[in-house]
This record gives sequence, structure tokens and C-alpha cells, in this order.
Amino acid sequence: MVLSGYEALFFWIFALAAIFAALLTVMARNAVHSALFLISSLVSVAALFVLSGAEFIAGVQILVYVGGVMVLFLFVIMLVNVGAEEMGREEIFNKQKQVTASLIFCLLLVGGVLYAVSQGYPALQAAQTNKRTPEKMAADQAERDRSLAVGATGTSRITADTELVGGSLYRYASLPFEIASVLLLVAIIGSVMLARTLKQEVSADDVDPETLQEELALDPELAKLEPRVE
Amino acid sequence: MPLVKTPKASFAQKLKRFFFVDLIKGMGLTLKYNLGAIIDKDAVAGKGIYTEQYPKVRPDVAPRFHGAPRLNMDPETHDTLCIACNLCAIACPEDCIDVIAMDVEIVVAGKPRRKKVLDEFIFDTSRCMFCALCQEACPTSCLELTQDFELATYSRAGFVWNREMLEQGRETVKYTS
Amino acid sequence: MHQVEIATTQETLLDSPEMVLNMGPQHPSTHGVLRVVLRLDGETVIDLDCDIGYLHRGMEKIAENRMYTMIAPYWDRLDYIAAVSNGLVWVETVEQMMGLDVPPRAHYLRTILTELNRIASHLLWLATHALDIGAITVLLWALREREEILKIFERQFGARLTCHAWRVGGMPNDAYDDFHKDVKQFVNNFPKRIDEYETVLSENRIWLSRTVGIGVIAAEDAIAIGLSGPALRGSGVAWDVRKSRPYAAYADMDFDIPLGENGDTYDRYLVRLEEMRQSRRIVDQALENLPDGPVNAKLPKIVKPPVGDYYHSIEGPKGEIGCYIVSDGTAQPWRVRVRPPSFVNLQALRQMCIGHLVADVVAIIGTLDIVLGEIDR
Amino acid sequence: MLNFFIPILAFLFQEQSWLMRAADAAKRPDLSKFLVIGALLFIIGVAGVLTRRNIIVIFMSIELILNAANLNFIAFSRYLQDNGSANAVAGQLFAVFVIVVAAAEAAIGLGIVIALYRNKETIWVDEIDLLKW
Amino acid sequence: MLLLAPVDVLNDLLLRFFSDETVKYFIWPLIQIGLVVTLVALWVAYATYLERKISAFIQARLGPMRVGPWGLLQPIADGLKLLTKEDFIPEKADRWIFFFAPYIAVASAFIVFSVIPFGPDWAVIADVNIGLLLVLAVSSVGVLALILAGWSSNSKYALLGGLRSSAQMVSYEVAMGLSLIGALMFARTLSLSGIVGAQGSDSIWYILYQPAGFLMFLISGIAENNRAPFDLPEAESELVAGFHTEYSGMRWSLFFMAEYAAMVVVTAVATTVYLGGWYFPFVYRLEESGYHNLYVLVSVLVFLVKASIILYIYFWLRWTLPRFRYDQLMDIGWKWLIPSALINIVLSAFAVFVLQALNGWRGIQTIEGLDRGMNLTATGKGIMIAFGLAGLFITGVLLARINWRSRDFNLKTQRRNIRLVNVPKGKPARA
Repeated sequence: MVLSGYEALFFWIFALAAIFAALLTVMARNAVHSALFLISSLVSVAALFVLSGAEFIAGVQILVYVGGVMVLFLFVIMLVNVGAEEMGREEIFNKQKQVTASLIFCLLLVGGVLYAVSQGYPALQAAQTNKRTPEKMAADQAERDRSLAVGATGTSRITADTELVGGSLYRYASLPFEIASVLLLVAIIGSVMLARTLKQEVSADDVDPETLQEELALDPELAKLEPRVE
Repeated sequence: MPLVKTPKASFAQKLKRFFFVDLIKGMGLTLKYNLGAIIDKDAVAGKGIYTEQYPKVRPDVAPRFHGAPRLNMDPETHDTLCIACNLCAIACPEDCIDVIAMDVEIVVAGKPRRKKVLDEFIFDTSRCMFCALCQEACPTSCLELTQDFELATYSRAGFVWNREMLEQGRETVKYTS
Repeated sequence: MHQVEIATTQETLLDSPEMVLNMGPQHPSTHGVLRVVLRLDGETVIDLDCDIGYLHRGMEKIAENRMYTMIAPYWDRLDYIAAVSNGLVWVETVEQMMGLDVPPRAHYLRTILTELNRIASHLLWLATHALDIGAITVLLWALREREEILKIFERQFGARLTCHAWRVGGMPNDAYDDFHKDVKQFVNNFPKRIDEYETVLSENRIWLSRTVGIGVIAAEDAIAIGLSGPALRGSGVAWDVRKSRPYAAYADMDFDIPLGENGDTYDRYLVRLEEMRQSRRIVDQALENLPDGPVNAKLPKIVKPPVGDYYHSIEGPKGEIGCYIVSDGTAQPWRVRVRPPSFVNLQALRQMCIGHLVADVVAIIGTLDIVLGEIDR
Repeated sequence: MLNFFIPILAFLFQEQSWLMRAADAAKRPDLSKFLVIGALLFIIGVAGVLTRRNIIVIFMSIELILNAANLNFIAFSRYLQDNGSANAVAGQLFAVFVIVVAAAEAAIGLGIVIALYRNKETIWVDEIDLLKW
Repeated sequence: MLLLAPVDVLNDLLLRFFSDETVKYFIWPLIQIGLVVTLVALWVAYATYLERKISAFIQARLGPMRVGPWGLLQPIADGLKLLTKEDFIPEKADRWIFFFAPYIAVASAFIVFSVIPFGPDWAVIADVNIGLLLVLAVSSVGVLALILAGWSSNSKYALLGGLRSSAQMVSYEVAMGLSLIGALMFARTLSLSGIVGAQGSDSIWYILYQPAGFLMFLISGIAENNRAPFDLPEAESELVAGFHTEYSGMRWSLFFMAEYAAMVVVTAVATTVYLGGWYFPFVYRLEESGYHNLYVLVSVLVFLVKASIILYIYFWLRWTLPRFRYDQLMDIGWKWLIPSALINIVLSAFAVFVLQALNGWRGIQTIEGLDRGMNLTATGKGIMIAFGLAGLFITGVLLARINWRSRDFNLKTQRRNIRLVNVPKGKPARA
């Protein structure tokens, strides 16, 4: 895979944007700003997905992450108002020693990963069975594109990638897919259960009688909450 | 939440609810209004439409309307009808009328007599609540609340009307466009 | 006026299960300058407090310094939506203190015009109530019909809102020339209009789900609080001053009292709609039987009721509006006290709202049909 | 002064210099660039997890890590596709699953944060130091 | 042929200065973007005018009459007024986010127009693979603007509005996405132009196959746009103005524009997916006779007319119905719309299966081809339409059964039990 021309330009723009936004995510003082930078990072990564030909994943990334997960994050940040952090009263990073240690670890990681990439990539290229020059690959790609249906404007091709993903998802990966859906269901129920307050549990008549007795000692108000009857 | 009693639904009612008849009936009514306003050729002219285009078209107020005060004059002699009896000032709940009279010597049937004549008449429209009690108290139908209702001015002092303003009346505001 | 305790520390939504929300005095749906301090758990109301007095003008004190005839225009400013009814309670009280005999024509005209005023007031209630719940179109439809009534008022009294409609002993003027025609036209057109509101609202499932079971108040509680008017009748208590102590020409009229069953917002809505129909019926009857004759009783130069105190009440659109006057024999009352229906009805707000959501508070304030001019006086 | 720089510039911009090669490579970003970007994102995420005190920001850093992994998946998927692999979209499938897991993790994690906040009234991880309470 | 020749002339002119590729991939899209943004902005401005006029006519009023003939210049006057108003920022607001939230709203609403097929050929900016997914994804970003605006204003009403809107939009997005899947089964592509093409080649609108899906999409679309009767986030009688309580002037008008643009987006998507987009019977004759550009223009017109009809439904609903309460809104989202969308998916899948089975086993010719969507024969269409109507009914009955316990929104009866009593006079009575 080799990008060229405008694609290369956009690759660098989005790559740098993703990295800067990620850095700012980690360094921003205000958690809402953090979340916003994370969103820009995610959108940039989605753009990188598009550049590498995975439009479907890019769409899902924006739909799920930006439209769902990050909204959830913002929701929680607003619920647990982090005023102290904003005003600069609280230190946002851990204690000096831990930060130093972890930064050293990260630097090591950087070195290691970069080394691995630089060493492993030539090996990958060497292992490639059908050695082709970038020009040849681009030509092949263009050849393949030509066989695809033309979009309405004539400037784009309607690829079959998404269809392929769907097909694989339901044929080869149907079991993981089902497991993932069960996981999501569990997550929904779990988060609902986790976020319930004692009050809500009492009013739904959902508390162990012994626990209820203990809690009543702390908060006699609970006794007033009648289990709701439909 | 306390429950309220609801009688059991008949099948026809259930069917009505199932097919959203309640909503569709309301929607039909609003659609009727909308189409009526569009189709009705006279709609813009005001038939079926209740908008008053106020500054453009002055509304007709009723003959009995209590608006800006006026001191009436004798249509022939152009003398004021006011006899400075002060009844309006007494009747006013808001004390917004000041009648300032002066004594004039006149000769009636050869004998000199003193007569109270109106000198100045102050009417504070900023305090007036247009209850028309002064109009009813006036024995000579001199003080009258007219149909002029545009009383706004740019200053507080402009609300205090003197005799000249009360007699001449204010110029009716003209709006362009 | 009491101070409402508001937490001053910076609390987060999760720190405290309760959030204090200030509704008003500048809020689009508190119908004036009412301030309601809500204690919320999420969006559920767990407690509320009304803060009133932003519109206090000292009506009762003003009345102590005016002559009897001068006070009537002030009374229009109490419940400015129902100025005609308010004026009536004042003049009738004074007339009864003086023992005046008001001619029957005046009585009949008073009946017609107060009933028209009741319709106007209920229309404004319907308009704002529907607006609070979100049906905006009904607002303008209702105001359109109210406009017809206000036009009749303007022709008859010379003013639209604060009409200063009555004088002690009768009326300022006889009915104007086209009075019969105008009222008849209104009476004939009006049932169609009510049907239109009903088409849009009464059976609408959104309207039902917003009003049924909201703000329920039982008959016993309603009596204990002292509710009156449609708010009381919605709970099923057949109390109507027009029936129990007939005044003006109501003794000659034939009409029904609509009664609700559950005492919820929807019942009160239905009761008010039905009351409009009954009012229309009364207007129709009174117009048919309108007697001829003078409209004013003979009145002494200065109204000076005998020493003593007197209470008289009528059925205003919002409920029983009463007037208590203590006279010391001079031309000015010694003490005047108003029984304001809105003020008493507002007391039910807390009981009705607890356990409901914020959106319901709006609906309940709407269904109580309060006017702040009367609450704060 | 100029005489001093010219040799250096000449050295930097000569045909096979390190800089020119880098510039040339930058014009044609290939798999390795994607991997490097992914690695950097991953490391930033790790640094965030290790250094921040705010538990919500830590969660966000975890999202960054997952995204870095996704980027690698997609890049390799494309690489395999270009090389005519049999199951070229496996990487994309994995990315889908990663996104699913991330969503589930966010839901549960934030639920835990809320429960924790209710009980401990803090979101600073160094104050949440009990194994049981 | 000579009609609308300027387009070709311009193309030739551009080719003289730029390379073929630049013109094709860069300059024409830019021109298209400029045109679409201008037209949509104008359309949005006049949508406010239309809404005011329609509401006025419904309410026996006249609406704007003062600026220009019949108030036609009112939107421009409004825009000028809003531009010159003070741009107020509360003292304790988070300035940057307060600044940017309106732009996010507008951007997320306008970006979607890049993939909307207003017509064939040059009337669409970009035809991308994941068109429908992109529409859903980008419009879901709009939630961020609302929640950020609500939070950054540092006001309780705004925060409540922001939280409400985010919860509402997140829940209705699910139903919106799910309700489209039924139609996708027939179109077999995510590209919006592809969907229109599939309907065109099959000479049918998918609203006939998917009446339930269309209804669900419309309802969730209205909820997604925070329009009445789902306008909880900005319910003026409860939350003053919801998330934009603290906004004024320009920024407020940006939110306003975003709302109307999002409405146009939903109508456009509904038109594309369910009403056949720019496809209309017999319009293709123009293309056959060689009037290509005229054909495109007429198609665009058809599209706009269809979208306007749905937009009218928006206004119509808003000025008729009362507002839901917050919990009822969530009920409708989670207990009614999402289950019905799921039921719709299952039923559509079953219908497709039945069609294929009939085609394969019984030898009844139901499917003509699968190259551009699922092309059905007349028999197949009949079967599908029957399935669609049955689906509407089955969904309703199933949901009524599932939710029969739900007190707020069940099939409750009309309750008209007020009594009329004629109490004897002069006697206080208790009934």
C-alpha cells in the first residue's frame, strides 16, 4: 500500500492532527477539553481509515465513538463536575516520581516500537512473494478500480469493500459477532445496574432485606420509599 | 403518582386509537385552516384572518372608548365649556387632574360679580387609568375621554398635558409603510 | 414573605441528589412574576416553594384611602383577566351594604357580561395551558374568540381589559345599540369553536398522556385547602356560588355544574370547557329574557354605607372571589379585604406537584389558572 | 557565514542523504508510516494512563490506545489486500470488534466511575487506594 | 440540447486552464459545494419564512407582512438583525467551547449535504460508498454541539437542556439507523445515488415496501431534530430555551440555521431512501430525447418538491400537537421505536427470504435481477407491498401487546367522565 499525491498530503495532515490532538487530550487541564481533543483525534484517525480504504470502519468509528461513546463521556464529565481541576487547584498529573518513571517507560517503548517497525518492515517487504514496485501497485490498483461500478458523479468508484466486510462478518465471523452482541447487552445491563442508586433500588423493591436493614440505620428516609406498584 | 380510574375501552375505541384517529382528526383540522387561508382569495384582505395590521391600518375603536382626554369647547364661540367646578379632580381616584381657576370680575345685569374661570388644566396621563370617572363627573360634558389611544411620548414630562394640549388634542401619529 | 434556602456551595449533579431550580420570577410559564423554587431529584420534584409578592401593589391599603365609588377601577386590576367579575363583587358588596335596589335590567346585563367575561377568562386559561403543554395553535384560536368578547366589552364599557364595568347602583351606560346582535352572534358561533379545541386536544393521546393523572387532588384535600371554582369542581365537589348564593340574575337562570371525578388536570380541563358551554347557555337565556327599564338605581350624592361590616362573594372565573368591607360610616371604607381565589388555589400547588416531573409543574401551574395580580394584590 | 552553511546544506540535500530519503519517503507514505503513527498514538495513550490522575481522562487514554490498535489493523488489512491475500478484510473485522469492545468498555467503565464517585466522592485515582471499602 | 449549454461551455473553459483531473476532482466539486451551500442557506432562510407563514395560516393570522411584499424579505431582515445584535458571552462560560459549539452544529448539518443526491449526474457533489452511514455518522456529531453549548453556558436551564438533548438524540439515533435497514435490504447499497438508482430501475418507491420503516424514520428524524412534538431540549415553557438559553445574536442564529438545515437533511434522506429521490416516472424520457441538462434540472425539481412535502409535515405536526414529557419521550424511543425497528428488520428479512424462496423453489418469477438493488417483477412487487402493509399492522399489534402495561402511552380509552349536575339553588351541595 502506497499513498501518493493528494492522498499523501492528507495522510500527513491527519496523522499530525491525530498525534497533536492525542497529546492535547493527555495534557489538557479541563476534562471537557480533553474529550474534545480526543474527538478530534478520533476523527483524524477516521480520516486515516478512509485513506487506507476502510470507509465503512471510518463511518462506524464516527458513528459509535463520536456520536455515542464520547457523548457518554461528556455526560459523565458533566455529572461529576471537575471544578477543582479547572481552577488549577488540583494537580492533574500524578506525583513527580511516578510521572518520571512512566515517562522513562514510555520513551523506552517509543524506542522499542520504532526499532521494531524499522527492523520488521524490511523483513515484511522481503517476505512479500510478489515483489512489485510502487508504480506497479498503483497501476494494479487503478486496473482493479476500473472494474468497479462508477459513482453517480463519475468521479468515484463504488467499491465492494463494505459488502466484503459484511459478508465476512456474517459468514466467517458470525460467532464472534454474536458474542460481541451479547457483550454489548451485558454492558448495557451492567452499566444500568452500576449506575442505580440505593434509592432507586429500594423503590424498585430490589434490595436484600438484610442490607436494607443496615442501610436504614444510616438513612431512615429510605423507609418512606414505597415499592412502586403499577 | 396516584392512579386515576379509567373505564375499560370498547373495541371501537381501541381501534380508533390503533389507527391514530385522534391525532389525524386534529391534523385534519389544522390542515383545513391552512388550506382555507391559502385558497380563500380574501384571506389576505382579512376575511377568516384575524390579524390587525395595526400601524398600517388604524383599528376602529368603539365610540365609547376611553382614550386620550380632551377639553371640549363650544363649537360656535370656541370658549371652553369648563366651569372650573373641580368635580373631575375630586372624582379622580388617582389625583391626576389639577384644575386651576381664577376669579374674574364680570358684569351681569349691570352688577359686578365675581366668577370662577378656568385658567389652567393639568392632566397627568401617566397616572391616569382611563376609568372615565372624571368624564362622568363633569356636569358640562367638557372633559371627555376620546378615541385617541396613541399616548406614548419620549419623555416623562410629555405625559403631563396642559390646557392647550387638552383643547387642541395631539396630532395623530402617522406611520409610513 | 419567606426566604427560600438555596444551597450556595458549588454542587455537582452527582454530589447532591437534589438540585435546586429557580423557576421564575422571569420564566415563560409561571404566568407572571411567580417564583417557584423547585427541589429536584433528577427531574422529579421532591419539594417546592412558592415565592410571591413581586406584584404587590397594596390594593387593600389603597382602598382604605379612596371613596367607595373610586375603588371599583382598582378592583379591575386584581384579576385583570376577569376585570368584569372583580368589579361586580365590589359594587354588589357596596350595594348590599347600602341596601340599594338595582333594577332587573342591570342585573341581567351584569349576568350576561360577567358570563362573557368568564368565557374570556377560560379562553385565556385554555390558551396558556395549551401553550404550556406545547399546543401553540390553540393559543391563537382561543385568543381569536376572546377578541370577539373583548370587542363587545370595548363597545359596552369603553375599554377592553380593565373595563371599569360597573358603578355602584347599576351601570354607567345602558347596552349599546347592537349589543343584542353582537352577543347573539358570538353565542351562535361559539359552540363550533369549542368543538374545534376539543378536536385538537380532548382526544389527542399526547394531550391525554400529559394531563391524565397529573396534579391529582382529592375532594377532601381540596376542601381542606379551600379551593374554589373549577379547581374544586374538578375534584367532584359541587360548590358554585352562583347556585348556593345566587346573585345578580343567576336565580332565574337554568344551568348545570360540571363535575370532574379524579381531580386531575384533565378533569379540570374538561370542567372548564364544559363551563364555557354552560356560560354560553346562561348568556343565551339572559339575552332572551332581557327586561326593559332603567339600568341605574337612585343613588345618594356621596356613597356612605352605614357602620358595620359585610362580606359578599361571587363566583369568579377562577373561583370564589369575595370582598369584606368594614365601614365606619364615612365615605371611605375603614378596612377592605379581598378573598382572592388564585391565592387560595395556588396553595394546592405543592401538594399537586410533588412526585411529578418538571414538565408537569408547568402543566399544573397552568391548570390552576392563577393570576399574579390577584395573588399579590 | 554562508560559507559555513553551504557544505552542510549540500550534505543534507545530496542525492542519497538521510534527509532527502526521508523527504522522498514522506511523499509516499506506506505501511510503515501508518505503523509509526499508530505506535505514537499508542504511546501517548500509555503515557496518559500512567500519568494522569483523573479517572475519566485515563479512560480516554485507553480509547486512544484502542484506536492506535485499530489503525494498525486497518493498515495491515489494506496491506494484505494490496498483496492479494485471501482474507483481506480480516483486519477490518477486527476493527469492528475493537470498536464494539470499546463501546462496551466505555459504558461499563463510566458506570463504575459513577458508582465510585457516589461512594468515594472523588475521581482522582491516587485517592482511590482501597481494595475494598 | 442547447438548453443549459452554459454548463458545457464552462467545462470547456475550465479545461483550457486546468488539467482534466483538476477540473473533474477539484474545481467542479468546489463549484457544486458553493452552489449547494448557498442554495441550502437560502432554502433554510426561507424555510423559516414558510414556517411562519404556515403557522400563521393555521392560526388564522397573517404572519410576516411588513418587510417586502407579503413579508418576503423577512428572512433577510431577520438575518441582518441577528448579525448586528450583541454577541453576548456569560462571564463564567467556558469561552472557547461557547464559541465553537454553534459552528459544530452548523458544520455537522451542512457536511451531510455533500452526499445528498439532489439529482442525477452533476446534481450531486460526491457519491461515496458509505453514503447513508456517513449521513448518520455526521449528523450524530450534531449532538456534541448541543451538549457542549448546554454545558459551556454555565446555566442550569442550559445544562438541563443539553443533557436532555444528548440523551434524546443518542436514543433516537439508534431507532433512526435501524429503521433504514429494511430499505437497504432492497437497495443493496449504502450509496445514496445507488439507492435512488435502485428505486428508479425498479420503478417503485420504497415507501410502498417499507411503510412502517418510513413512519419510524420520520418520527425518529423529527425527534432527532428536536422538533415538536419532541422539542424537549428547547421546550420554552419548561426550560426557557434549553441549550441555547444563553446564546444571542449570530451564534443563536447559527443554532437556528443548524436546526433547519438538519431538518432539510432528514427530509432529503427520507426522500432519497423512501420516496425515490429524484426519480419520477416519465422524467427519463427527457434524457432519452437528449435533453440531458434539462433532465437533471427537472429531477432536482422533483427532489425538492418531494422534500418540501415532508418538510410541510414537519411544520404541520409542530403547529398541531402538544409536547411530550421527557419520560414519555424516552418511552417512545426505547419501548416503541427501537422494538418496532427491530420487528421491521425481521419482517423485511423474512419478506426477502420468501421472495427468494418463491423464485427458487416454486418457480414463480419474483426477482428480475440483482444488479441494481433488488429488481422485482410485478408479482414480486405485489407480494412485497402486501408484506409492507401487513408489517405495519403486525408491528402495531405486537407493540401494543409488548407495551400493554405501559401506562403512559398505551391504547387508553377516551375518558370523558365529567358529570353535569343541576343543584337546587340556595343550597351548598356536596356531590
